[in-house]
Amino acid sequence: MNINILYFARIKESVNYSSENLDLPSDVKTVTALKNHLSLRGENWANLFNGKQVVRAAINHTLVDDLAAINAGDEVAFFPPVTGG
Amino acid sequence: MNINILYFARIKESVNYSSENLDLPSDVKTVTALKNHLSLRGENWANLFNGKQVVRAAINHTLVDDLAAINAGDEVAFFPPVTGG
Amino acid sequence: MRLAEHANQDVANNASNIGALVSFVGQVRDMNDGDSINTLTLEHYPEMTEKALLGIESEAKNRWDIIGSLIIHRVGTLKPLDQIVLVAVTSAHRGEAFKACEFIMDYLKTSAPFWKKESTNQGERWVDAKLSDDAAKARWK
Amino acid sequence: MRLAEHANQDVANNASNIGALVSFVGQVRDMNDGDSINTLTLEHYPEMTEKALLGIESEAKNRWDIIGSLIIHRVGTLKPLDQIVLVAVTSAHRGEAFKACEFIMDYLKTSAPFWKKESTNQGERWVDAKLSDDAAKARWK
Repeated sequence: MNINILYFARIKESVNYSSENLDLPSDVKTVTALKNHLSLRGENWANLFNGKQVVRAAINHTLVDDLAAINAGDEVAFFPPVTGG
Repeated sequence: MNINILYFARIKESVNYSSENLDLPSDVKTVTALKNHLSLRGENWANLFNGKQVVRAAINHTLVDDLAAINAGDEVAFFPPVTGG
Repeated sequence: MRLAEHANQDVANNASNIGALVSFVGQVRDMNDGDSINTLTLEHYPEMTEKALLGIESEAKNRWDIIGSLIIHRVGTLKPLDQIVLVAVTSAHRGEAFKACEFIMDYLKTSAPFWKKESTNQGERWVDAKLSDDAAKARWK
Repeated sequence: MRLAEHANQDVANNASNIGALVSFVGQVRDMNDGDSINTLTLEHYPEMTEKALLGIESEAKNRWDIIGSLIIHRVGTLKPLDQIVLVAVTSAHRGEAFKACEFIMDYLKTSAPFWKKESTNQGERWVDAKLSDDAAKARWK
């Protein structure tokens, strides 16, 4: 399935991407699986998702946890804890 | 001794005084004693100080309780519970 | 319309260590206890008001790390939609300013010598003090 | 400088059932963690911001009897003394507006997709989320 992924703030800078359109293998069906899939891209990706820093995820503009299911056409976003206000 | 007395709000209206200068008998030395002394003036004064309504007192612009001592030259004020803000 | 005003320090947002400004504005409502309000008249005890407002601001500064505060309280005759009171507090971080602003309001309601009289179609009446205001003040003991 | 703004209802003080207006303004401080701040840049996730602010205001309306609310949050590059955020809440009585305004700020700090980057004389750095903000949010559970 095909999804859009957005990256923000510190995470955008560490992976050097702000957004991408990606075709996922059929076994990548959750946020955790997507993180593992992206970690295969290299050291900076692996470091990002190795659990040592907090990476929040949103699907279609709603915060989700790592067990959340991803569906075709979803907009998935990765970002650090928010610091507005 | 001689003191000034001020009356505010509902109390000012009920005794029909806003302020007065008064010579106190020598045994009137506390707020309670002053209330009893003023109660001798008539029914509206007695009703005011009979304990059925809350009458707050201040001496020289500071809230005090009924045991507070009164000294010559003091400004004593009587008023209902405040309702500003 | 006269003003009773006290500022323990300029509350203007021109100090670069200020991160938070919390303000409260109270205004006259058109209804109270089921009756339509035509006017609201505030009486006060001027010399004591000054001392009371200073004392409340001073206590707020003792309790919280605030930078400045301002209290403006109107007296005289007001009508619905008129502003009665402004309390503004600045601090580095928001928690202090929120607490101090609410504290000042709770003390103002229960300790500062102001009295409200409403004029309604039923005539004039003094506003009674509210138990809920005493309860609000008691939280800060 | 762009604005992320949401108002669930006009917060103007022109409704005669309003007795209280509580507002919060956050502004850029000139020092943070011991370093002098030259600029502060706010990044956000626009589509999610809109949804998050609506959700926070809606939750505040569910919890308290408030009349109107307004949130304005700046994004882009700001400098010390610039205002970052305004939250304003109106209600009939002050307790509701105070609580709702502080609730909205606490949720804004921890749930709305904004990120701050500081430019100091030591270079640029992303601001870390604060445990104290999580604690502030947890009070409302």
